[in-house]
Amino acid sequence: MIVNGEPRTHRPDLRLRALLAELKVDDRAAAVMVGEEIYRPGHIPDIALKESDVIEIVSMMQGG
Amino acid sequence: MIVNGEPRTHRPDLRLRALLAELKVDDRAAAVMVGEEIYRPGHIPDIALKESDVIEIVSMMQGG
Amino acid sequence: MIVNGEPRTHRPDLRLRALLAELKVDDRAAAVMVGEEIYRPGHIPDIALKESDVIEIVSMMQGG
Amino acid sequence: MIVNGEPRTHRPDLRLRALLAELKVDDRAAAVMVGEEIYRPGHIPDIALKESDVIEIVSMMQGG
Amino acid sequence: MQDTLTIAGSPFRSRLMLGTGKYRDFGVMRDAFEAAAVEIVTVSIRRVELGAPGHTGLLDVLAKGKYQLLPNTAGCKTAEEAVRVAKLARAMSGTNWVKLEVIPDAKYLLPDPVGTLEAAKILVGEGFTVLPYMHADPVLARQLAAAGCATVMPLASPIGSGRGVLTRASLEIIIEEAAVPVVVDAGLGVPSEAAAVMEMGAQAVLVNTAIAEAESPVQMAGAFRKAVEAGREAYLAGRMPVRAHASPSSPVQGVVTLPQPEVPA
Amino acid sequence: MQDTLTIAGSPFRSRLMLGTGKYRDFGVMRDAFEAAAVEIVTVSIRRVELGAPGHTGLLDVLAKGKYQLLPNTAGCKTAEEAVRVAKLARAMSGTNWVKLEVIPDAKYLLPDPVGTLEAAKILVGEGFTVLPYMHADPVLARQLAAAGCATVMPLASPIGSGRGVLTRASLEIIIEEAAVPVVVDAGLGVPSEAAAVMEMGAQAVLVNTAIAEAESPVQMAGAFRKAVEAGREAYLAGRMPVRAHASPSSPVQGVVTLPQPEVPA
Amino acid sequence: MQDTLTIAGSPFRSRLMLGTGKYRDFGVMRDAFEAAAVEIVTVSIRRVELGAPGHTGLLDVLAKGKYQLLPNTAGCKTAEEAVRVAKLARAMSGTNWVKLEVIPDAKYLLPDPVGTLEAAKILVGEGFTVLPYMHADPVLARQLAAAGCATVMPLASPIGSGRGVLTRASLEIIIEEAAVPVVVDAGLGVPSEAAAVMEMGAQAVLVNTAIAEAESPVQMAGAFRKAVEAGREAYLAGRMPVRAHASPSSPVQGVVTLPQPEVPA
Amino acid sequence: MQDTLTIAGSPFRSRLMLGTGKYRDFGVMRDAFEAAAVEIVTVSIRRVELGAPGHTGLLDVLAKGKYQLLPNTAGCKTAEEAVRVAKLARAMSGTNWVKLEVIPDAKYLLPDPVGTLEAAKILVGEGFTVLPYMHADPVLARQLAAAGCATVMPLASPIGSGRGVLTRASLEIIIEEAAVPVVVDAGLGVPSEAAAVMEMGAQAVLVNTAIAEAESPVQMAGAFRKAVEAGREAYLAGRMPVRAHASPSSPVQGVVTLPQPEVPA
Repeated sequence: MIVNGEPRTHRPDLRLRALLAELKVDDRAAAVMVGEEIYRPGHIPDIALKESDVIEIVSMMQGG
Repeated sequence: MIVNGEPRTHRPDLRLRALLAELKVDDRAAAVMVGEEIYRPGHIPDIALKESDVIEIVSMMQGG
Repeated sequence: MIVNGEPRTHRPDLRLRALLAELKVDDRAAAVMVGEEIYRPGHIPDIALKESDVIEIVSMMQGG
Repeated sequence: MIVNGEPRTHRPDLRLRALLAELKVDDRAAAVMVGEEIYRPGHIPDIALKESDVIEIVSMMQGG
Repeated sequence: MQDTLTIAGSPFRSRLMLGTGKYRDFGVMRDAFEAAAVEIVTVSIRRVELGAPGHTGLLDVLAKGKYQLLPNTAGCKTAEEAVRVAKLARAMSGTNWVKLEVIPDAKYLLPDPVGTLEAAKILVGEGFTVLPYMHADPVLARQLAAAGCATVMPLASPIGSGRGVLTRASLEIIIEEAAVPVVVDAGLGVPSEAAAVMEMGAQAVLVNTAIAEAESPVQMAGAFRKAVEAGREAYLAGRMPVRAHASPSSPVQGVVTLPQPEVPA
Repeated sequence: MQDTLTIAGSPFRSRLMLGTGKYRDFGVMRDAFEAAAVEIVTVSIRRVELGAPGHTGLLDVLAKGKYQLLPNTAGCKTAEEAVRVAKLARAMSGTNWVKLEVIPDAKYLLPDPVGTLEAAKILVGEGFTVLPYMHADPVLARQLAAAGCATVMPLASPIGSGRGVLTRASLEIIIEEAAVPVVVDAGLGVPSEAAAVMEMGAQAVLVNTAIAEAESPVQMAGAFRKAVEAGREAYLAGRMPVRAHASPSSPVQGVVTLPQPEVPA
Repeated sequence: MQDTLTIAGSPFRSRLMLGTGKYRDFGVMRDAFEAAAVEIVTVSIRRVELGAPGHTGLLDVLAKGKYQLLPNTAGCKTAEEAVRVAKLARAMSGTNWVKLEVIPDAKYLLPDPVGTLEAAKILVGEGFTVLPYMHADPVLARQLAAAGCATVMPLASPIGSGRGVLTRASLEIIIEEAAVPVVVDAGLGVPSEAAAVMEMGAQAVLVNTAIAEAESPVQMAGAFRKAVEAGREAYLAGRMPVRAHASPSSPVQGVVTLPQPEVPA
Repeated sequence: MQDTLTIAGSPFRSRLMLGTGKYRDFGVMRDAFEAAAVEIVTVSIRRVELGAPGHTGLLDVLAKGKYQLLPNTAGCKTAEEAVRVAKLARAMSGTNWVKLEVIPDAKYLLPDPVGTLEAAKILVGEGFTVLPYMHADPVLARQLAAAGCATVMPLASPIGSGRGVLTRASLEIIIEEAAVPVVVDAGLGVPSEAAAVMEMGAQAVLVNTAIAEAESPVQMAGAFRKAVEAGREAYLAGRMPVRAHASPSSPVQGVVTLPQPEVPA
C-alpha cells in the first residue's frame, strides 16, 4: 500500500476512515484519492483498502 | 516708450494708471514693471511715465 | 489534376516530362512531387500521370 | 619649502638641480613647477630656491 | 459605470489576484488581503503531513465564500501530474477553477508550452475553468484561448524573481490579440510594474512574492492595489502621444524677454 | 502616522504637483485638480494681451489659498531673464516660490546648468524659495542644494514628450545624495512612470502634459494620484529583493507526484 | 588556435548566417556575402512560376559547394506543411539541413511551439539536420534539443522588424542551458545587437533584412561581420565586472592638489 | 575613400581611444594597443615618488610620436586645480591636448558642469586643445563647443563601472546637435556598447577599464576595435527602418500549401 508516496504496511480489514484516524487526518479538511477515485472533504466513504491501493491524502496549502 | 516689448508713443503728462486704462488692463489682475520697479496687482501707483520708460504688464497664465 | 495548387486538364497518355516541357520548366532546376513521391532536379522520371495526381513543381528562391 | 605637498627643510644656497639630484629625480623624465613657473623635462634651469617656494615635481603616469 | 473584470462569466471588481505563499504568518496575510481588496487568491494542493496535527490558519483566512479560490498545480512537472492535481484540487476546494502550471525545472520555474496546452485541453474537456500559467508566447496564448481556457497568464519574469517586466514586447502582442482576459503573472517586484502592464491593456495581474516578502507586506499590498487601479484607469483614460521632441507646457507667446539677451537695456 | 512632504518648511500631503498648461478648458482642469487631490500647481507669467479683455478662468480655479502656487520662468533663455520674471511672478502671485527654468533652446527644452545655478544663487539671495528645473546631473543637483534651493527638479525626459524615465541611473544617484526633496519633473507619460520614480525614493513628481493631453484628463489625474501614492507607499514598505533565479511561491514539500514521471502506476 | 562553430559535425569559421531575401539584385547580394565572409545561407522553396522562364540569378550566386545551404520552410502554417516542404527542399537543394519554420500567422510571424516541436521530431526521425526557428522559450529550447535538433534558433524580435533584442532575459537562460548551439535569429536591426547576443554567449546569429534593406548592403554586411567577431571575441576574452559605483582609471595617489581647494596659496 | 576622424585639425583613422590605467603590466598594455590599432591614448600627471627610482615602462610604450598623447586632469576637484595640472601636463608631455576632468566627488566620479565650462574657457584661451569629460547634458555640450573645445566627451555611465550606455537619449541629442566630434567616454563595459554609440553617430569612443580589466585584455582590445569599426560602418551604411510588425524575408507567393490545412488530400 502506498500512502502519500510512502509504502505503508497493509493489514486485512483496513478501512479508509480507520486509516485516516490513525494518521490523525481531519477528514473534513482533506481530500482523498484512492486509485483513480477522488473523495471530497466530509464525503469520504469508509471503503475497504487493498494492499495494492495507492492513496493520496491532500489538503489546501499556501501557494502562489 | 516700450510697453510689453513694443514701442508705443509717449505723450507728456502720461501717467501709469491712465495707460493701463487705455490698454484695458485690469489693474487688480496684473503686475507692472517700470524700469526696475515692480508693482503688485491692486498696488500700482499712478506715477508719471517718461519717454525712456520700459514697461512690462504681466499676468498669471496657464503653464507647466 | 492539380499542378502547383491549380486545377489543370488531364489528358490520356500525359507523362511528367511532357508536362514539364509544356510548362517551360527546366527539369535540372526544379524538384517535383507527385503524390507523396519526390524527385530531384535532373532525376525526374518520365512517369505517366493520372487525373487524380497532385503535382508540385518547386525551385529554390531567395528567403531568410 | 613645500615639495609635492610635503614640507621640506630649506637650506641656504639650495638650487633646483641639486634638489632633484637629492630626490633621485631624473630631470629628463619630470616636469617641475616652482611657484607659477613651469619647466619641461630636459629644460629645468638651475635656479636658486627660496624657503617660501612651493615646488611640484611631476611625471606622466598611467590613467584613463 | 463599473469597470468589471469577467472571467468565465463571473464578474470581479478587483484586478489584483494574490498568492497565499511565503507570508510570515496568516494574520499578516489576512491584513494584506484586506489592504489589497483582493477577490481571487491562489492556493496549492499538498500532501497532508501524516501523523501531525493540521494547521487551520490558511483555511480560517479563506473563509467560505469570501474569496474565489484559484488552486494551482505548482510542483507538477508533466501534463498528467497536473491533471491529477487539478482533480484533487477541485475535490478539496469545491471550485472548478485551476491555475494550471506544468513546470519541468526548478531553477527558473518556466512552464512547458506543449505540456501546458495538452493539460489545458484535457481539463477544459472535464469542465474545469482553466487559467494557464505560460511563457509570454503569443502563438501559445492563442492556442490556449482556442482550447477553451478562461484566461491566459503570461509571465513577466521568473516566479519570485522580482525582476519585473522582461517580456514587454511579447505581452503587447498577446494583449493585442487576446480573445480572453490576459492576467500577467510572475516576476513583478514593485507596484509600478503592475501599473505598467495594466496600462498596456492587461486585464489583471497576479502577485505573491512582491507582497509577501516586502518589509511591510500590508502596506505593500495597498500599494499594489492602488497601482493596479491606476494602471487600469490610465488605460481607460487614454494616454498622451509619445513625442520625439519637447512640447512646451507654458504659452510660447507673451514671454517677458529682454531686448537683447545677455545685454540688459 | 502621516507621511508628509516638506518643502521650505511647508507640509504637504500630496506628492503630485500639476501644471496648468494645455487643458482644453478650465472646467476640465478644475476637475482634474480635484481628482488628483493636488496641493501645488504651476503657472506661468506672461505679458498681458493689450487692448483685449482678460480671461479670468485660470484665476477662478486657483482661488486664493486653495493651492500653493508655483510660478515658473518658462520661456526665459538666460539667468537674467529668469531673475526678472521671477520677480514679476512674486509680485503677481503673492508667493515667493518659483520654479526656475533657464532654457536656451526650443527643440528639446533642456535647461542650462550654468545659467540655472547662477540664477538660483541670485534668487535664493533675494529670499525666493527656489525649485530649479534641471538635467538629471547629480553634481549640479548637489550644487543647487548647496546654493539653498528648496528642492531639485531633475527631468525624466524632455518636457511634454511623454517618453518616460530616460534618466533612471542619474536619478538614482541624485536621490541617494539628495539634501533636499527630489521632485521628478518633465517627460512622464503614464502613471506607472510616476510610480517608478517614487519607488526609487523621489519625494514628489510634477506632471502636466500627461494629464492635460490624455483622452480623459480627469480620469488620468486620478490614475496619477493613485500611482504616486502607490509608489510612495511601496518605497516606505520596502521592496522584495531582486533574484537572478526563480523562487517558488508554493511549498516544495508534499507535492503530489506520480511514482514515475510520465509513466502512471 | 581557431575558434570553430560546429553544427551537426560540420565546422564553420563564420558565426554570421545570412538570408537571401529582399536584396535589390543578386549582384549586391553576392558582394554582401563576400563582405560578410558568410558560410551558411538560407533559401526558400517556392512553386515554379509556370510558363515563365526561370531566373538563375540566385543559383548562380549559390554556386555549388561555396555555401552550406539552409533551406527554410517559410510560409508553412502547420507541422505537416513544414515536413512536406522540408522534403521538397532536401530534394531540390541536395542538403538535409532545414531551417524549420511553422508560423501560423502573418502579422508578427511568430512560430507555433507545439507544431515546431512536432515537425522537428518527425524531421529528425527522417534524417534531417534540423535548425528550428522558435520563440525565446527556454523550456521549448530544451525540448527541441532533446528531440535531436542541431541548433535552436530563438528570435530576438519579430522577423524583419529591426526592433533588436527584445527577449534578452530569455535568451540568457537558453544560452546558459543549451546543449546545442544557440543561433539568434530574427529582428536584429544593427550590428551592435548582433555583438550583444554574441557577448552573451550565443554561438551565431542569422541576419537578413538588416543587411538587405540597409542603404548600403555591402558595407552593412561587413559591419555585421566585424560585430559578430567582436562579440564572439569579447565573450572569449571575459568581460570586466559590472560595478554599481565608479572606479577611477587614473592613480588616486600623487594628485597635484592645491593646498586648500578653491583658495590658491 | 578613407573615413577620417578629425580633431583640432589632426586626422585619425582609429576611432577608439584608450586609457593607460589599470593594466597588469606594460607588456599587456602594449599588446592591447597593437590589437586595438589605437592612435590616441590618455595618461595622467602625478607627483613623482620622491627618493624612489622612476618607472620608465609607461614611457617606453608611449615611444615618442607613436601615439597622440591625451593627458588628463583626473583627480582635480576644481577648475583651478585642473588648469594647473593641464599646464604641468603640457610641459611634461609636449602636447597641448588635454582631457579636462573636473570631478568633485569620488563615489561616482561625475564631473562638475560649471567648473568644467570655466576651466575649458581658460584653457582654450591659453591655447590648449581641450577635450572635456562631461555629463551627457546637451546644453552643456553646446556651451563647451561654443567655448572652443575640440570635442565633447559625454559619459555613458560612471567611470570604470562597466554599466554601459545609461544616457542614450541624451547622447542622441548631443550627437544630433554637435558642432564638434562627440567622443563617448566612461562606463562602456563590452564592445557591443561601443558599437551602439557609434551607430548612433558618435565620432569616437574612449575605453580603459573594459579592456584593462578583461580576463584577456589583448583579445578584448581587438574586439573593441572591430566593434567600433562595425558601428561606424553601420552608421555610414544606413540602417534599415524599425517596424512595429514583422516583414517576411521569404516570398509570400508560391508557398507550397496543403489544399486544406491540417487535412491532407
